[in-house]
Amino acid sequence: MNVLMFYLFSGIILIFSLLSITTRRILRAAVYLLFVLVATSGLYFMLKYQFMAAVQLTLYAGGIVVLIIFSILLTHHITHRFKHPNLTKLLMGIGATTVGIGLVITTILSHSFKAGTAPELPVDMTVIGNQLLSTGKNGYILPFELISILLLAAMIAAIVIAKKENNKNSEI
Amino acid sequence: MTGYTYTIFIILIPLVMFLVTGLLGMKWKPIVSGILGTIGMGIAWTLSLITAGSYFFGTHGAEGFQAIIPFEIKWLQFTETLIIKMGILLDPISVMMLVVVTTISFMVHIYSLGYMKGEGGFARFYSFLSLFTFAMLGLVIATNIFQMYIFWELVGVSSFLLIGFYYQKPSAVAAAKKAFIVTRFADLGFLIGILILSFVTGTFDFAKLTEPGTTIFASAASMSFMGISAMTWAMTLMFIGGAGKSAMFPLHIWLPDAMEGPTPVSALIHAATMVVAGVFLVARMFPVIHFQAPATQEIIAYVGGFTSLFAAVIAITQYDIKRILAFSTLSQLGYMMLSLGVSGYGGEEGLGYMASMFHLFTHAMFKALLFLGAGSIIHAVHSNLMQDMGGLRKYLPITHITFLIACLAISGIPPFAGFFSKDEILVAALEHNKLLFAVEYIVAGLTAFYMFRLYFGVFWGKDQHYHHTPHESPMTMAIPLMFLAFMSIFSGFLPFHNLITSDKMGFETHTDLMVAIPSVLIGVLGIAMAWILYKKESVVPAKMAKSWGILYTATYNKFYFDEIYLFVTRKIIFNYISRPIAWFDRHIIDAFMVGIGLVTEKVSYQIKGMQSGQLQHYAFAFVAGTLAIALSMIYLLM
Amino acid sequence: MIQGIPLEHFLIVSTIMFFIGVCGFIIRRNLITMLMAIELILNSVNINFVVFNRYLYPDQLQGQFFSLFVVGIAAAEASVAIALIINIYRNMKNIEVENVNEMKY
Amino acid sequence: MNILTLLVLIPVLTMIGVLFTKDYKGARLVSAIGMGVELIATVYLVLAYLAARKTGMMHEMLFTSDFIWYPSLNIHFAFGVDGIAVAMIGLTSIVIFAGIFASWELQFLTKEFFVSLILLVTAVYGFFISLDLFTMFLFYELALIPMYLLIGLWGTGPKEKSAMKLTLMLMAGSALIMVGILGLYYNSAPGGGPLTFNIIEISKINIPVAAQRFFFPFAFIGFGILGALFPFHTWSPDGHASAPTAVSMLHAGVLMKLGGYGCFRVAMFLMPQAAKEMAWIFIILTTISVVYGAFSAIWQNDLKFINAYSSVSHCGLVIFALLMMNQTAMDGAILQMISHGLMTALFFALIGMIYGRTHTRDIREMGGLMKVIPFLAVVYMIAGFASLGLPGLSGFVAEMTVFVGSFQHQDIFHRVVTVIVASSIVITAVYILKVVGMLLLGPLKDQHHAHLEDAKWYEKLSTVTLVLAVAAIGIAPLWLSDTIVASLKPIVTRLATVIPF
Repeated sequence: MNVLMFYLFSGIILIFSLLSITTRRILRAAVYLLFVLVATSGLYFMLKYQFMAAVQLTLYAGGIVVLIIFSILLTHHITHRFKHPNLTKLLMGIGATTVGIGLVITTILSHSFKAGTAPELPVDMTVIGNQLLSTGKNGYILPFELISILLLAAMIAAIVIAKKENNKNSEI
Repeated sequence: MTGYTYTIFIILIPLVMFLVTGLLGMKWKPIVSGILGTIGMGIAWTLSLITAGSYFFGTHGAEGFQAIIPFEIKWLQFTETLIIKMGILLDPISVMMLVVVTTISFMVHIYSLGYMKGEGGFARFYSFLSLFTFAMLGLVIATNIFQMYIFWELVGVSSFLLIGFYYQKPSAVAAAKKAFIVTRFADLGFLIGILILSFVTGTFDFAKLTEPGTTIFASAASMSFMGISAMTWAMTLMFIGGAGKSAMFPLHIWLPDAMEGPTPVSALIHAATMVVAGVFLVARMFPVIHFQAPATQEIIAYVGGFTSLFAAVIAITQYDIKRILAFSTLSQLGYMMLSLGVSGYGGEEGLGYMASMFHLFTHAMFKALLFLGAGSIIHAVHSNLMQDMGGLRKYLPITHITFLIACLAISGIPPFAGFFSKDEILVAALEHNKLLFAVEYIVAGLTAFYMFRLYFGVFWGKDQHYHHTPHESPMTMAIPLMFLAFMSIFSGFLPFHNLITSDKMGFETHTDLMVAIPSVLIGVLGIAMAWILYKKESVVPAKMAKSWGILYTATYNKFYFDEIYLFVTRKIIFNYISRPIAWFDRHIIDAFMVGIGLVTEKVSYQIKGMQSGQLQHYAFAFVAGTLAIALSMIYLLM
Repeated sequence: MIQGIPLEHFLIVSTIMFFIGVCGFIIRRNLITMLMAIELILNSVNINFVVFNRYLYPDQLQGQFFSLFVVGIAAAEASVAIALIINIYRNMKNIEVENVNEMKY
Repeated sequence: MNILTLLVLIPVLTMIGVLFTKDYKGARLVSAIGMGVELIATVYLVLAYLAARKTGMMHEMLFTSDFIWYPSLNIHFAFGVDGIAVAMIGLTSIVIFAGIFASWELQFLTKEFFVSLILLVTAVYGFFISLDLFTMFLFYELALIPMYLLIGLWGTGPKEKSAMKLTLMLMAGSALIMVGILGLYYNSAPGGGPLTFNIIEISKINIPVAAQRFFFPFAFIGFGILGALFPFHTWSPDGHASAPTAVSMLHAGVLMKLGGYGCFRVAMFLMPQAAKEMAWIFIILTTISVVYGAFSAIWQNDLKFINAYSSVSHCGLVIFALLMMNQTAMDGAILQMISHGLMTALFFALIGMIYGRTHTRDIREMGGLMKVIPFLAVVYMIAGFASLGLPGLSGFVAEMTVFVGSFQHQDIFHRVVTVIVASSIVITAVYILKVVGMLLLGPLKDQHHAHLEDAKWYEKLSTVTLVLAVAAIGIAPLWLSDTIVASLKPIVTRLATVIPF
């Protein structure tokens, strides 16, 4: 069952990510991306990282994709179809992809990973909450706070960048 | 030995006069510089005469006249042994040259007071004259070959300055340049000769070089280059230096042009003193040349002989009176060189050496006289060309008489000075080389002919249309003429054979009638032909000229040597060496250097295009680069 | 840890996903789709973190936290990127990446 | 205070003083006073040096002092002079003194001009007194920067291009020098122990021969570029032609000597084996330099180009003589540096003055200037005579010492190149007389030149200073030659005693 589910999710991820970069309708691309993200969260569930999976669903699938769709709607007509990609770039992308996939996969396969033998740590909210806000060993208070500042900064930056300027030069 | 310390003043007085008149002369009235220079020269002349008197006629040992060095300082040290010194060397030839130089120079100083009167740059003229006299005196009393070279160069430059005295006249400037560059070229030979000689012997000193039985040449025997021994190279190269200064063929071309200078300068430099520097150099190095480089001595003899014939032939066809005298000087210098070339060493064998010095002395007197006389004529008629002259004996009596004396002296008519010295040369030539004797014999006749062609053409014939009646020169000009005429008559009786000999020992000479009578006869024959052809205005010379055709034209144009040299320098060196090099430098080497810069700029302009602004290109470059690094690290380096 | 699924399979999936993202970034003309490609890349990396954590070091949580932070940064990035895109759209009337080359050379 | 520190301090103080002046009159006055004081200090240095040698101080370097500057790399401010450095310092002081007066009338950004000029000269002093390779290199670089500004701002003609070319080529040279110096540094302790930049300490050990072979060409060509070594000389005609008078004087007179000085002090002295091995290559190059420069000069029409090519020829002779590696020839090389420095400075000063009057440097457009500006013309002739090696002026002494020295070699190769090089004196005579004949003699060519003013007092002061120096060396060369020879002894001994490869 688990095995089957893994291959199902994997198949969804691969197929829809491929579709998402090849489709000529932008809104479809966003939806395909959504499927990929959801399938990924499925993988997280299978790996028993429920919190991670939930974050993935809410933040990624719920937040970022919606943001992307909004911006698509702001900038495109629904019926807009892309032109075919530039041939040089296509060749470049496919070449780099093939070589890269080949290289990484051969490397992965030639390397023997040693599975950890330690007992699994239960990943419940208490553990995550404690670690996220602890200052001791395995504590992540500093990155946590930094991330919050970063998010604030990004928010302000996004507003500053995107807001209409008052001078004539930036009139649409 | 130290009794001659005062000789240093002979050198220093002209130097001081040069500095004083050169730096302050323009602030004074011109005549002050002239008088000052003349007085200084007079003192130097007196001192020279005193030196000569006490050197030649004072007491000296049984081993002949010894070289005396009354003064010497170290000037520059090259190596432990090679040291340039500045000093004074008194031996028979240098003392004789002291007398010659100061005498002629003094006479020219006096003469110029009249001749140069009213010319611009009077003070400059006198300061250059003093500079020249200083340099020439330094040359003759040099104690070592390098000191000689130093003054040799100074003489060259003062000659340049004096030839170019009328610096606003392009022909004078060109002549000055030519004189300097040709002699400079020859000096290069001199310099390399010195380098070889000093390397072989490890010394510059004449005393060591000319010492009889010296061993410093021991190492020379093993050295040779291109099959010719080192000493032959050295001496031949040095002779090239001497030939340049003495205007031997084929380096003679500057001397006729040098007549662009003021006439007193021609008399001083280009007749009596500087041009004999080459002869003096050969005489100075005579023992070395004779013993170490006999091949060079042969060359000297033949070059001398050829030059004398060559110049005499050209002299016949010229019309510029100063040029005739210049070619005559060449011819006489050829005599002197030839005489040294055929001379042996010691006693009677050294007759040629003695004769050469004797002729140098007498020639200085009568050639200076001829030039000063010519100056007097030019002063009177304001032209250099024979066509503009004629019948001048009525107007210029003193000049006429003195000129006649000089002509007789140079033609070798007894009892004038030239007869004795020329006779000795002919005897020396006869003893060693019949061919050269024959040449000199012919030249003696030619000399008489062209000198009297000049004499008759100028003083006889009919009057030309002069702008104003020619008048005799002032006393300042006449006195030197008379003095030199006196010397031209009587200097032949000086007992040179007792005083100036190759090994410093006197010997007895006797006039060889078998040589003397034919030589006088051919002289008289030459005079007679000139009398017939030029005494009266006649058409014969023109007809003769026409009948000789090309040969005459070639001779008149000095066998086109000027043109050949001009071709070589202008066309070949300037156009085909210098110009391509200049072009090469600008267009190849510099272009290459600039090219490096341009290529850098071009390449950077090109690769700038890679910064296309296309984000995806950058991304691809990033990914591809990462992959390439990863690949190379995994598969190549491991 | 999922019984019967070796670590390598996860890695292969994430690798392919990663390079699809790279490929998408290189070939797409539209800025927003490029942004999506970036999300794909980040996502594939997240999978790697999580999987390594689970398979190799099950007693720790670094991988998971790293993934969390990545998600957070991805959110920040997306918001700034979209702000930029909108600004570009305002100035250029489209969001073709090939037109955004003002700062070349 | 150490006299050497004073030598660098005086120009620095002068620079500061110039900064506080109000107008061009003040700037030039302060500069002149400063350089006058510098000249006096130099005279004092020369006297003190001679006196010290007389009392039997046999150290290689005198007046040494040493401050650590950057301990972790063992970089020092190490100062000291020997006879050669003293002679070069003397040259510098005379040239800059004359140079200040030659640019007396400059009124465009005068203050900045004098500051740059004096900065340049400070660097030159620093270079000559440094005993530490790094400090030496620092001063060398310091000298290049003001050069660019001086030519680019105050020059004439295509000044920016020339300045760029000159600076880039010299910078390329200094890149090579840096490689050479670092090579020396990292090989300065072959047996272990601390590395050093100090010239004297490096000279006491033998750098490994392989390292010498590798680094010698870098150091030698690097300095050679500044010394106008063929084929790296092409910056010289352009640079000199465009530079303002005082800069041409200083550049041709002193800066080009930095090259020659560096060639033997750094490259040859510290890497003797390699120097001996490779000398023949550079001898051929310099022989070409000498003859080629002279021939090129014949065909030029611009006065400054003629002089620049003549400098190529004469500086080629310097390096040629250095490579002969015997005492006499190297003595000649140093003499030639000084002699050429003085006379070329004189030339450029005169060219600047003539250009300032006629507004042309093309000899075809001038003629007969002797009548109009006799003082300048006579001095020009004296400079010309010095250049073509007239006895009594410095050129003769230097050239003869070089020729005699280089002829002391036994083998045919050295002899033949000596003869070829010696033949350049004839070519030199040709182009000098060509210029003198066209420019000064003959009838006045351009009637506009009929009422030119002859030299003013400051121009007279400038030229007479140089003429006196040229004549003093030419008339009494012995003391200078002896001083140089005494200081050359350790160098020559070291070159002579290296183990043959």
